[in-house]
Amino acid sequence: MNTLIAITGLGIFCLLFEILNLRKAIIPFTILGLLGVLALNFCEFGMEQSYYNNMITVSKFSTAFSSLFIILTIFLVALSHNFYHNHPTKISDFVAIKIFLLAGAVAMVSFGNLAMFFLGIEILSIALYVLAASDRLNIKSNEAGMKYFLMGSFASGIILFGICLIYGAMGSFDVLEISESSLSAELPIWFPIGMILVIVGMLFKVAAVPFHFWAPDVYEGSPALTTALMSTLAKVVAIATLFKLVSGLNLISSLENQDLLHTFEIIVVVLSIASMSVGNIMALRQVNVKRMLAFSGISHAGFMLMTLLTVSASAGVLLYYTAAYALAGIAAFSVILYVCRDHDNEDITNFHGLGKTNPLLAAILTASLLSMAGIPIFSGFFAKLFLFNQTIQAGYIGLVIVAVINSIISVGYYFKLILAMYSKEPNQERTGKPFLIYAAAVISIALNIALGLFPSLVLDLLK
Amino acid sequence: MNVSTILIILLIGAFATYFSGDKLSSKVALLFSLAALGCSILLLNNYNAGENISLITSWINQPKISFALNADGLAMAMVLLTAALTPIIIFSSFGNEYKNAKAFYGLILFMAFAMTGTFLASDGLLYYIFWELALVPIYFIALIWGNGDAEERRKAVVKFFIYTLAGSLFMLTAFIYLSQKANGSFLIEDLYKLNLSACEQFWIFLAFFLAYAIKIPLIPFHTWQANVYQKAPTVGTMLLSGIMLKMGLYSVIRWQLPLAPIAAKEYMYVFIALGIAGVIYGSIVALRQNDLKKLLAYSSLAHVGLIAAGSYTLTLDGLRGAVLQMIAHGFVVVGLFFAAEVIFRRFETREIAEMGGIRTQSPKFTSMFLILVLASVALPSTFNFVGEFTVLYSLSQINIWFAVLGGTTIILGAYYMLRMFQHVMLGETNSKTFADVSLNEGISFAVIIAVLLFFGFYPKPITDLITPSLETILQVINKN
Amino acid sequence: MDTNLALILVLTPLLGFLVNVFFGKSLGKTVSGAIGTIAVAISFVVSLLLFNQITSTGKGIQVTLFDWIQISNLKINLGFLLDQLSVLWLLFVTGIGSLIHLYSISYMHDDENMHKFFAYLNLFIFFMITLVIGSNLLVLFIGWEGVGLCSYLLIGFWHKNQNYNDAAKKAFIMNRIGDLGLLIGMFIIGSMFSTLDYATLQTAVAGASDLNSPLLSLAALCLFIGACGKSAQIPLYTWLPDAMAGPTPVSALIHAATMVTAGIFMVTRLNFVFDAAHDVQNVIAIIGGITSLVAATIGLVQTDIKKVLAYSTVSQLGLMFLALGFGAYEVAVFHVITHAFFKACLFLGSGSVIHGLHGEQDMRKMGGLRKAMPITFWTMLISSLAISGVPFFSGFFSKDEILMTAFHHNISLYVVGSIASIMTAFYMFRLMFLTFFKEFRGTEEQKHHLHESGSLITIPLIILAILATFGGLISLPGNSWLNEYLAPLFSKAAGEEHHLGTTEYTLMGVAVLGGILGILIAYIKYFKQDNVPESDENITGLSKVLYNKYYVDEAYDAVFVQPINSLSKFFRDYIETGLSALVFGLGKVTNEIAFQGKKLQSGSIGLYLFVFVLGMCAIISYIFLAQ
Amino acid sequence: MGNILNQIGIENYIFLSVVLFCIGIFGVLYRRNAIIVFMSIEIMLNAVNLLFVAFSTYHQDAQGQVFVFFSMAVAAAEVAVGLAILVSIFRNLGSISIDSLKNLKG
Repeated sequence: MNTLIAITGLGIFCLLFEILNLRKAIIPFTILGLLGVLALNFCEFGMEQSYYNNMITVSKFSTAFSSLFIILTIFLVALSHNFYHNHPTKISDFVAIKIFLLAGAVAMVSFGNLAMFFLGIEILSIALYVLAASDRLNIKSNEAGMKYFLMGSFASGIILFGICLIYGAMGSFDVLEISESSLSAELPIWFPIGMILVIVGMLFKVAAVPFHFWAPDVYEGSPALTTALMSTLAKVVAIATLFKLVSGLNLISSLENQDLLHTFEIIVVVLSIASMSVGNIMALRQVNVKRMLAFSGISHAGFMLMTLLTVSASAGVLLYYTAAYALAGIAAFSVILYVCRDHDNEDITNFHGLGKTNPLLAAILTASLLSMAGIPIFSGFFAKLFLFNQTIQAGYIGLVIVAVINSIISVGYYFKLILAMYSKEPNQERTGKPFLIYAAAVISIALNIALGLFPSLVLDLLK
Repeated sequence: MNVSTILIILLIGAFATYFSGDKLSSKVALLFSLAALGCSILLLNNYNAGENISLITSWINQPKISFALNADGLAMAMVLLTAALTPIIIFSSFGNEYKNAKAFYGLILFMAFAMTGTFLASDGLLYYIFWELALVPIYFIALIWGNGDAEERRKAVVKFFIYTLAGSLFMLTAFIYLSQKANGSFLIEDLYKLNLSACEQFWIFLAFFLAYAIKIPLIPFHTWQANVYQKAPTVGTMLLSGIMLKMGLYSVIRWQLPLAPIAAKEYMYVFIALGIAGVIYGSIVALRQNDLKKLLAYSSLAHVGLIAAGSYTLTLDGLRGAVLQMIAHGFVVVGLFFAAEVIFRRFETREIAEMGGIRTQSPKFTSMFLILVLASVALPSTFNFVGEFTVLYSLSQINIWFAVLGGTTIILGAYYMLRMFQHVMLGETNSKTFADVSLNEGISFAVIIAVLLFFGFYPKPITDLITPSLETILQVINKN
Repeated sequence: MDTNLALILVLTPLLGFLVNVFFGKSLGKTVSGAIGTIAVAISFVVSLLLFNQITSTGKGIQVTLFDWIQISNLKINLGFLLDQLSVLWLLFVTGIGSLIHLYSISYMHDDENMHKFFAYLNLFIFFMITLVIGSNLLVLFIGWEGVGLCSYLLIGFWHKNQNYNDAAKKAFIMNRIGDLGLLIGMFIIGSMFSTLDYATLQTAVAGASDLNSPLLSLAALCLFIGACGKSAQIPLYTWLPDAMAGPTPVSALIHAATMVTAGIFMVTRLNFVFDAAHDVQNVIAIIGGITSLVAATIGLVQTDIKKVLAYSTVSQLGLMFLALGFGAYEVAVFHVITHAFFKACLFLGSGSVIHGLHGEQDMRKMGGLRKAMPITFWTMLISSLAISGVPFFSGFFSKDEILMTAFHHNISLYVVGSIASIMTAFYMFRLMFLTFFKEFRGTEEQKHHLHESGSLITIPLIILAILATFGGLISLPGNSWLNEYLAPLFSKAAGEEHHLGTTEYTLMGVAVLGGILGILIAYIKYFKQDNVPESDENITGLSKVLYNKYYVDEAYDAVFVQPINSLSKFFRDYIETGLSALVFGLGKVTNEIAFQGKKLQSGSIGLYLFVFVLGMCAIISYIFLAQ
Repeated sequence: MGNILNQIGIENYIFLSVVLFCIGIFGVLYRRNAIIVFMSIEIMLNAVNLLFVAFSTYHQDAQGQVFVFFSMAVAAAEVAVGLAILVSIFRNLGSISIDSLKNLKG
């Protein structure tokens, strides 16, 4: 709770700083502030309580994920220094928006009431619409914003309708009440429909097939930093929220009562297989790195969806997977930001010979890609491992085999980038070593590897 | 002091090499690899003295993954092979100039680290991690420092990586499944204890087989081999053929057979036949290769076919012969590829057609090369003969025809190797001048040859080292 | 003591080899030659000592050095067995060996790589000794392949000529075919009796309940295939004539006197195995007979002096196997020894001739050398008489024994053998007449340089000629020292002593007459009518077939070599590419799917939303259907 | 209040709003003018709001109606952002047809 308030306060401070002409101080201050918030959040860890007659409930789950979000936001804010250096007047707005977005994110994982949940989503989405379209003179950015906005609000409509049906069935928005009464037999048919609608809405946010079409276009069109935010923070938030929904409303057991569980599982399996396959295969032929990462994000969404099959056990796994994925993503995007800062596109050709010009960055990008591909000691590997382990335990060996085949395919396009960096001749010289970008890249990849070396740290948090 | 010391030395060595800069890196790398060698010899003494040199510390609680390094005789033998070959390989590269040498040598040491880990790991997952780790450095070595047309190379290397990764991911799935059965533990002894149904074992066996058949490689999974061997820098080829390929064979003995004994017994004939088919196929394809490195690649395809056949016999002789042959082949193949490199340094070509008439100009090199050739065709009194004889004998115990067909290797092998030797070394004096081996090159050759001849007459130390652990593995295989 | 003796025996040649390899160049030709010769001479002396010891004690010496290869059910150690047979072999291997070394000092003096030559020769002696004195089959196998290697090195000694290299390669590979047979034989024996050690094996075989078991016969057959490879019997004989590409001393030492007799040695060594497999013995006899005849017929028309000798060697070896086939091992051994004497002498003589003519080997360009090189002439004449079986020369006794044995067992093979020996007599004297009589047919300046070779060449010739003359004494029909000496080796009473009855004398007579007949024909054809073989192109009819060795090489090439090569090409060009295309194909397919998929991602919001709604409806309807 | 629901069953309200919602959806699917698409989305939201009110009456509890206010506010905010984006698109493209937004694809 305090976290949420603190974050919001921080956002307002950012705006104030602009007014007080402390533009220089904004980013350092925000980072410090966020670190403070992080500390605060850590203090809240482990204490289960709810605020505002259960509008917000703080739980291990929520705090753990909130800390992840905050860390990601720190990186993103750090990166925005160089990203917005040529329109300084807007920097406070952008940072502030990011902070508010974080607030929305935190609200989404710590909601105790569907109203809070809805508000969270909307805060996040609206902030994202703005960021996506933020480069207003660039037609691509406009298009991305528009697409995202239209489809996003459409999805929110669906979610809203779902919430409404749930409310209709349960007569309450309170998660606890709903979950209790959802166990009772003979529920009106529109309760499952409502749930499905909400889940579909969330699947849209996660960008799972077949609700994924927006992702590549929006990722490509939006400014690189926004893409970074979407593909790391936004995706993680969405999947976490989806997970919390399914577990919090203990959907599984209620579906069991109406013997719909099997149906639900089939749906999840199909969706996750579809997501990872489509994501990976489509990524093979992409030349734009952001677009490629969008598809890879879709496939990762497919992987993450597997956790919904073992909701009771796999919160930790999901946390680990998301952390691994997001950290790798941050590292990758910081390199992309550096490489493509004075290009209008993010094509692979920009990366030619990076291994010669900037060995460190090339190594970092390689590492993050290897992590996404799931090569050992990078946490990506362990994430996949634990995920598969869970899923095989639940007896979905076929699904795991499909996942394995997918990870093989994924190597194909991750390595396209690595090849470009190491086996092509540099086509430009890259000057300057912006400290913040390097720092962000190094720290994030270091965290990623640390996670790989000591997985228990994160994995056992939510036991 | 336990086996982890070797790993630590190698890992530190890798970084030290990288940070020592391009000038020094090669020396530093050599230094550390020699340190690792010394350390492993020390450990061997401790092991023979009966000390416990293995190490188990819990790493991840849930699923239960522990950092377990267990050095029994077999593992020690393979570790020694790695530790002995690495300095030779590094030293053999001294004649060449590599751009960005620090990374190059760093990667070599790192690969040695990963491979040593693979041999030592006694926890399924740890083993898998090392197994995958070994893949990454060789990928970059082949990609960046390789030779030939860049586009071709890219294709070959990526194919190699994806292909091998594909195999090993199925192995990973198998491991996870096994650990489920062993309620969450990946420790090898827990996995050994499992009693799986024949059907389960069949699938497990298949998953492992895919991983190993691609890595070793057995036909028809070998298509990556020749290209990569040809495209990779010779050092990389040596690492691949000398050590990495042994990882697969070692794993067959250590993991595949004991974990799925019923399946192994059930389908023994199929896999022996596959191995022997590899022998014949490899030898025949090797006959008409114009590229020296490709020819050697196919010859090693033939040899590993025989080794694999030997280990699938599930007899003590078969396993023992296989291990002996693995070690012998490791040395001889490194020597042969080095010979190819020596020629390349002088003639800038690997086309056999452009060679010939070298003997008159370089007696020393000729005799060394000839000895290596003879060793690789398993002339008695070379180490390879001991291995090959044992393997063939074990095959004959299964079915005499296996021995006959497998034995064709001594005819076909002689055919293509001597044919190669004739066209590379003999004939009218070559127009291009060929300087005889330099001191460095000579040393590398001398070491290899010394090893081959010594163990050719006195393999007892190695046999005594490996036999007990092989017997325990056989007990696991025959436990039910 | 014995161990040390054995080690000296084995290691001195090895030492000589090493010295010559590492320092030969710097030592200079004569010295390195001397070193090589002395090394072998020492072994010879040691062998004499051992011989002496054996004859006195009458029992073999077993020396075990250390474990070599461990296999679950049989333990193979590196050990030596010095008994009657091996010491006998040692005597003539090292003896003739040292003579030929001596000879080579002069013969190879013009060659720049003389030190290498001696190094190889010493290495050969080393391996040959190992082969002979090995105490089990695997040690024998070391020597077995080792001598093969040395013959490879020495045939291809003049390595600038690729034809020579081809010959060397051919020799090695054909030997290897035999070696595979030998290996398989070892495997079978090993798994049957779980030992490869001669002594234990003998007792095991003796103790074995069912002899003549098919498995044992199979083993024997495989071993015999090995012998075929080494001793140039049909079908693996074609390498020997080609092996004449090597320097003449090599042909004398390796391809006439010693290495090629390894097969006979091995069969004799394992006589108990072959005795237990009668059908195989018949096979051996038949193969031997046929080989002797075929080789002899080819020998009739060859014009290269060394080729003639080569084919005569093959045919003589055939005779020996004939004897082996009848279980008359001591007879075979006897012929091995005498043959070693006169054939070595003949080769060295031919070498001296070639030396005198500066490398000319075609008999059509010789003649009339009698006056120019008398010693060579006389020594070669003696040896030719010996090989033709003219009475009281060594060859007479040994060949006669073989034919007698054949007569007692199988008349038809006896006939074959006799015809072969008649032909032998013919072509040997054809050689003599063409080379030494009439007047010289070579170029003028060759004629100008004609001279007798130096003493280093002639002395060995003389010694060998003497041996060729009196070598027969060691086993006179009736009372044979050799049979006595070898008796302990053989299970059965040393060769059923056929006391000289009338049949024996008639047989001798027939043999002698045959020999004389052959000589006479040669005399008439090449001395009286002094006609010279035509030059290659206008050879016709049967003689053309013979001259081209029945086209066996061509046949082998067409049946084995070509198919394998084309198969290899096929594999390389189609299977390999096909397989890799298969792997790449998977990637291509996925890429193609991706390419199609990109079309779906059309960028139109309408479509996106439509799919969105579609998916939603699908899920909901699925739920309903499920209910 | 309750008696209204007795006269007209809750189902009818649900049907009505579902119909409205679907109208909204189809509007989004088939209209190409961005403004109209916005309006269709608004219709969807309002359909939901209607249903909220109906349910809150049905359950005799105010939360539903409170929620309506939330959703209205949110919708307003959304539309504000949307229109802003639309404006900049119109500046750059001179068209507000969503068919003109097809540069990002593949």
